Amino acid sequence: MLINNGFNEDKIQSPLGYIWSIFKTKTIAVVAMWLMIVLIIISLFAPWFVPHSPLAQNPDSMLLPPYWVEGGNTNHILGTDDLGRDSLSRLFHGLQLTLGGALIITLLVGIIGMLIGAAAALTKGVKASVLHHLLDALLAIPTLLSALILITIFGPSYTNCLIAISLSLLPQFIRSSFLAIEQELSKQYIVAIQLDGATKTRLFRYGILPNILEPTVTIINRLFTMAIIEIATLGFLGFGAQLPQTELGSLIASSMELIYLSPWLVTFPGIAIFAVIIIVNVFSEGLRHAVLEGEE
Amino acid sequence: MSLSNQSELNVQPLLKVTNLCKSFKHATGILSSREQLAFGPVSFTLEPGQTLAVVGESGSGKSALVRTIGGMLIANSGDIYVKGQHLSSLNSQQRCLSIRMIFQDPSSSLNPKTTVGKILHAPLQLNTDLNDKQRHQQILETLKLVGLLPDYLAFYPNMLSSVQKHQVAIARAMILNPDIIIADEILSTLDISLRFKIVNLLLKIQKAKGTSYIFVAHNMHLVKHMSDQILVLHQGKIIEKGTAKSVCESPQEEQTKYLLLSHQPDYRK
Amino acid sequence: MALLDIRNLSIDIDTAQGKIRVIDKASLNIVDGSIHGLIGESGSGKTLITKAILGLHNSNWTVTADRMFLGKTDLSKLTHKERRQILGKEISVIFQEPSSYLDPSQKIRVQIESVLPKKTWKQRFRLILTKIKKVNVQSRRLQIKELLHKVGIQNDVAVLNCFPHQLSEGVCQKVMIAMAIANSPRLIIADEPTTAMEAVTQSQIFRLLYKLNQLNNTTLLILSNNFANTSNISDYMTLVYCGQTVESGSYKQIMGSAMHPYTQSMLKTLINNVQFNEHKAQLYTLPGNIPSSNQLPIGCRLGPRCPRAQKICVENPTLTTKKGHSFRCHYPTKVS
Amino acid sequence: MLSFLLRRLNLLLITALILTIIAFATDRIVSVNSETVVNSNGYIKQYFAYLWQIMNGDLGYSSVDNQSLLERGLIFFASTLELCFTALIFSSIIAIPLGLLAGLFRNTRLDYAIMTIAIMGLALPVFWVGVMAVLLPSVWGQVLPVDGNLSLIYEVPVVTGFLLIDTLMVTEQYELFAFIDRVAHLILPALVLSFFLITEIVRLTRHSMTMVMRSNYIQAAYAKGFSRTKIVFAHALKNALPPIIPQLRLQLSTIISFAMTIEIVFNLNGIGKWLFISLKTGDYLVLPAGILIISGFILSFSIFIEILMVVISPLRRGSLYADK
Repeated sequence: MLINNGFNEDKIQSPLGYIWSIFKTKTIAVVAMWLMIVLIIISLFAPWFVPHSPLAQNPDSMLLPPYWVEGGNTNHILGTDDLGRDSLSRLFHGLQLTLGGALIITLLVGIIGMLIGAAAALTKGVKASVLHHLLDALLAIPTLLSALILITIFGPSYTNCLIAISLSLLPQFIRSSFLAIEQELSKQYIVAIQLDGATKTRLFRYGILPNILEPTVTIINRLFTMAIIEIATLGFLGFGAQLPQTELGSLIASSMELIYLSPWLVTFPGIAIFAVIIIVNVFSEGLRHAVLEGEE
Repeated sequence: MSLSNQSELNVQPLLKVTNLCKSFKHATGILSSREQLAFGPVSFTLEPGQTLAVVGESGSGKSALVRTIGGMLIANSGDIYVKGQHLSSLNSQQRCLSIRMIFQDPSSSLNPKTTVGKILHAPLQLNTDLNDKQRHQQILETLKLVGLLPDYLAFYPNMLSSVQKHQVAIARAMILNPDIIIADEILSTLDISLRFKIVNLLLKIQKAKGTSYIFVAHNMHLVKHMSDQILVLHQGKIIEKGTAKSVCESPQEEQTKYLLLSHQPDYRK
Repeated sequence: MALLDIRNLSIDIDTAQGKIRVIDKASLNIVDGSIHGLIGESGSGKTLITKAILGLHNSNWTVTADRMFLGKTDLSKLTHKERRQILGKEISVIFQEPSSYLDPSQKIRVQIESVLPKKTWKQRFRLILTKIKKVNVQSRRLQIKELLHKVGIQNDVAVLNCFPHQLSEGVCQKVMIAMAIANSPRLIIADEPTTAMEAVTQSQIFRLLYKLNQLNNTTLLILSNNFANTSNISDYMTLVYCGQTVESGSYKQIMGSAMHPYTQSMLKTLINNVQFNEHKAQLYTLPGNIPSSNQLPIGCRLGPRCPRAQKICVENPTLTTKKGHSFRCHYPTKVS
Repeated sequence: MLSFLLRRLNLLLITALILTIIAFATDRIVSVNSETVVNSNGYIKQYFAYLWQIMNGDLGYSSVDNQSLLERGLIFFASTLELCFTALIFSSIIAIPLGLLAGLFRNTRLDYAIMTIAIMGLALPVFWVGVMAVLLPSVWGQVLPVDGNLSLIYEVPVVTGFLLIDTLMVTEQYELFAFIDRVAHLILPALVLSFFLITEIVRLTRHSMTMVMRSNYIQAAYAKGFSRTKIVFAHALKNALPPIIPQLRLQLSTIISFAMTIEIVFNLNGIGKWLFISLKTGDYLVLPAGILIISGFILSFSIFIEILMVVISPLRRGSLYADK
C-alpha cells in the first residue's frame, strides 16, 4: 500500500519516505522528537544561555529552594546547593555530560556492534563459532561488573567510564544485531541477491540493512537507555566523572548528605534522567510503529 | 533416450549431469553425525530449447536436485557440465549467465525495499560489462518480454499484484539471457487462471529466446503440456525418464502411475 | 429444503482509505444434505462470507443482509451466547494448514475431548457409581476412538498421545474433521481443506468428506480456489469473483449450461480439455488481471476483463434465477 | 534428547573455559597493579596453575583480611540472589496479569495505560529510586527498615547463606522474629528492583499474548464456539507464558547488575556492596573471584533454563526433533 491515495495518485514514495509520512501522523512521537532535539541543543549550548556558571560559588545564597517554594527566588530558578552554586546550571552541565556521553556511546557501539554482528552472521565456520563462545562468556558478565573491572584497570575518569560502558554494552549489542541479521539471512530475497553474485558488502548494504529497520530501532533505543543509566550509575558510585566535572549521577551522589536539608538537590537530577529516557523511548516507540505499519 | 544419444554424436549437450549426489548431515552426538541422502546418484542431459520436468511426491528430493543445479546447494559428489565445461570451473559471473533460478514465492524473493528497476539492474551491474545506457535498454527489453510496462520500474514489490510479482521474478531470471532457467514449484501456489498466465508467459519466452527450463511441478497435466522430458524421482533415485508423451501415456513404474492417477480425481468412487 | 439461506449479503470494511465494499450482494443457498462448492480465486472473498456467517468478524466490519437463516434461526439476530452454541453444535469449521489450527501445547486427546459434549451432573454421578462398582466403563474413550476410526485414523492411541507438530498435515486435517463431526453438526464449512497438500493426501481428504456426506447426510460447504477438484465432489456450486457471486447452480447446470463468462472461463481451465492436445500451445485465460481491493470497478466487477462487456455492464446486473440456476450477467449466453 | 544435553554441556564447558581466561587476565592485571605477585613463569603455565587452583575451589585470599574469597563471595552472592528472587516474585505477581491484559486488549486505553506505567519502570534509574526510597522513612515515618540485611540484634549463623532460610533455622532462639525482620529488610530493595523487572515482564508478556491471540488455533477455538474466557484460560495462557522464560533469562545479567547497585544504596551485604567496598579499600583480587562466581552462576543457570524449556514445552521439543 505504498501508493498515496488522494490528490497525487501517481506519486510513488520510497519506503523511508512512506515511514516518515506515517511517523508524522503520530503526534506524541513527533512532540517527543522535537523535545529530544531541544534537549540535545540545550545540552550542547548550555554554557551560552545559562545565567550562572555551574562552578560559580555564592556564599550569600546557599541551599536555596526552588523559586516556587517559600524562601526561593527567581534568580536561582531551581535553587542552589551547599556552596551556593546554581542548581539549574549544574543540571544542564550534568545533562551535557550524561546525554552527550550516551549519544557518543550509542553511536560508537551501534556502528562497531552492527559491523561485528554482520561479520559474525555472514561468516561461517571456526571464526563464527569462536566469536559465539566469546560472546556467550562476555554476556554472562553483568555490565556493572565489567565496567567496574575496566575502570579498576584504567582508573576512574569520565572518558574511561565511557570506554568501560561501551565495552560492557558491546557484547549485548552484537548479540542482538547478530540475531536480527541472522533472521534476515533466511529470507528468500537474500538468497536471490547472493545468487546474483553480490559481494557480502553489497548484500549487507542493499539486502539486509534496509530490512532490519524495526529491530534496529528497538535495540538502539535499548542501547541508549542502558547507556544513560550506566553512566549515571557509575557516576553515582564515584567511578565516573571526577570533580569538578558533574554528571547527573555524581550530582545525586554529591547531594546525598543534604538529602534531608534540601531534597530537591537529589530529586531534580533524577527527574532529568527520567525525562530524557521517557522522551527517547516515546520517540523510538513511535518510530518503530511507523516502520511496522510502513512494512505492512 | 534417443535425444541424448543424438547429441553425443554432434556436440556437447547444454547441460550434462552425471552421478550427482547430495546428502545432508545431521549432528547426532558431539562428534558423530548421520548422513541422510537427499537424492542421487542422478544423471541426465538437457538440450537447448528443451524443457525438463522433475516430478515425484514430496520428500523425493526433487527440490534439492534443482536447487543443487541452481547453485543454492553444493553437491557431495558427481559432476555438472554446462556446454561441456565443469560447473565448478566457472566463476560466478559465467554461472549466472548460464543458469538462473526463479524462486517459489515471488512475494518473498523480491527485496521489499528496492524498486523493480533496481532489482533488475543489480544482476546486470554485477555480471556484465554493459554501460548504463545499454543496461537500461536491456531492462526495457526484458520488461517487454515478460509483458510489463516500463512504468513499473519505479514501483516497489509490494505495490504489484501477485502475477506482476511473478513477471518481475521471471524478468530477473531472464535479464542475463541465460541458457537454462530453473523454476522450483513456482506454479503450485498460484490460482488456476494465474497459473495459466505464467505458463503462457514461460512458453512464449521459450519460443522467443530458445531458453531451456528445468522445473518442478505437481500438476501432471501442465507437466505434460509444458515439458519435453520428464524425470520421475522416488526416494532420491530416478525411477523413470523419458519424453513427456511416453511417460504420461505409458508409464512403466508403479509410482508414476500413482502420480498420474492422483491428478484425474474422481472422489465419488 | 434450504439449510443455509443467505440473500444479498454485503460487507463493508473500514480501512485507512475509507470504506471498501468487499462483498457485494452475495447470495448463497445451501440445500440440506448436499455438498456445496464455493469457488473463487484467492482474494475473491470466500473466507469473508463464511466469517460473516459465523459472526467471527472484527469490529470494523459492517455486515448487512436481506436474509441470513440457518434452518429456522436468523443468524443476524443472535446474541453472543446463542451464536457460540450454534458454532459448537450446528456449524463446524475446518481450515487449510490444519496443523496451525491445533493448539501446539496440547495433546490431540485433550483437544478432541474439549469439543465433546460436556458431561452433565447425572452422567458424572453415574460414572462415579460405575467406578465404585469397578465396572470398567470407558465410554468417552470409546467415543474418541470411534471418531478417529470414522475419519480413517487406525492407530488411534499413538495419534491421541501426540502433539500437533508430530503429525503430518494430512493426519492433522483428519483430526480436525474428527473434531468437526464430534457434535454431529448440520453444516460443516471446509475452508480450502486441501490447499498445499500432496495430491495423494488431497484425494484422501476429499474422499473422506464425500463419505461423511453420504453416510451421515452432513451438509458440506467447501471453499476452494480449485475448480477442477471441487467441481468433481460438489452437488451444487457457487462461483465468486471479486466479492460478487456470479453464478450458482447444480453440478449439471454449471458443467452443462454455464451462463456467465467467468464460469465459462473456469470451465476452460478444466483438465482433459481440447486445448491440451497441442503441445506447448498457449492456454486460455481471461485478459487482464484481478483488480486489487482498492481499485474495484463499479457495476459488474468482471466488466473490464469480460469478452462480452457492453456499456450497460457498469451497472451491477440483477440476479436471474431459473430452476435453481442463478447468475448475474447482462448478456448471459450458453456456450455451444 | 541425550545428544542435545551433551551438546549443551559441551558449550557450557567451552564458555566456562573462556570465562576462566578472562578471570585469569583480570587477576594478572590487577596483581601487577597492586604489585604483590612476582612470577617469572610463562603465562600459559601460570594459567594452568590458576585453572588448577579454581578446580580446587581456591579463588585466592583477600589482601586486606586474608579471608577465602570464594567462601565470602558465595555468602554475599546468596544474599544477592535472595534479593533478585524476591523481586522476581513481586514483579511476576504484578506484571504477568498486567501484560496479559495489555495483550488481550491490545490498542485500547487499558493497554496504553499499562504500557505507560511499564515504560516508566525502565526510565527511572534504579539507584535514584533507591535513594528516594531511603528518603521515604524521613517523610512518612519509619515503617520499613532501609539499612542492612538484618537488624543487628539477631545473631544468625551462616548455614546456607540464604538469610531467609538461615533465620528460619534459628526459630528456637528468636521464634519467627528474625525471619520477619529479614523479610522487612528485603521488601523495599526488592520493590525497587521490581521496577525494572516489571517493565520487562509486562513487555514480554504482552508481546507473547498478542502473538498467541492472533494465531490460527485461537481462531479455531472461536469457531468451535468457545467463550473468550475459556479460550484465554484453556489455550492462550499455556502458549503465551513459556516463551517468556527464555527471554527473561537474557535479562539475568542486567537484573544482577541492578541488584548490585541497589545493595550499595540500601547498604545490603550482597556481592555488589562487597565488590564496591573491596575496590575502595584496594582489594582488587575480589574482581576475578566476582567474575567467576557471578558469571559462573549466570552461565549454568542459563543452560539449566534452556534444558528446562525443552523438557516442558512441546513446541521447542518439536524444533529439536526437526534439527535431527
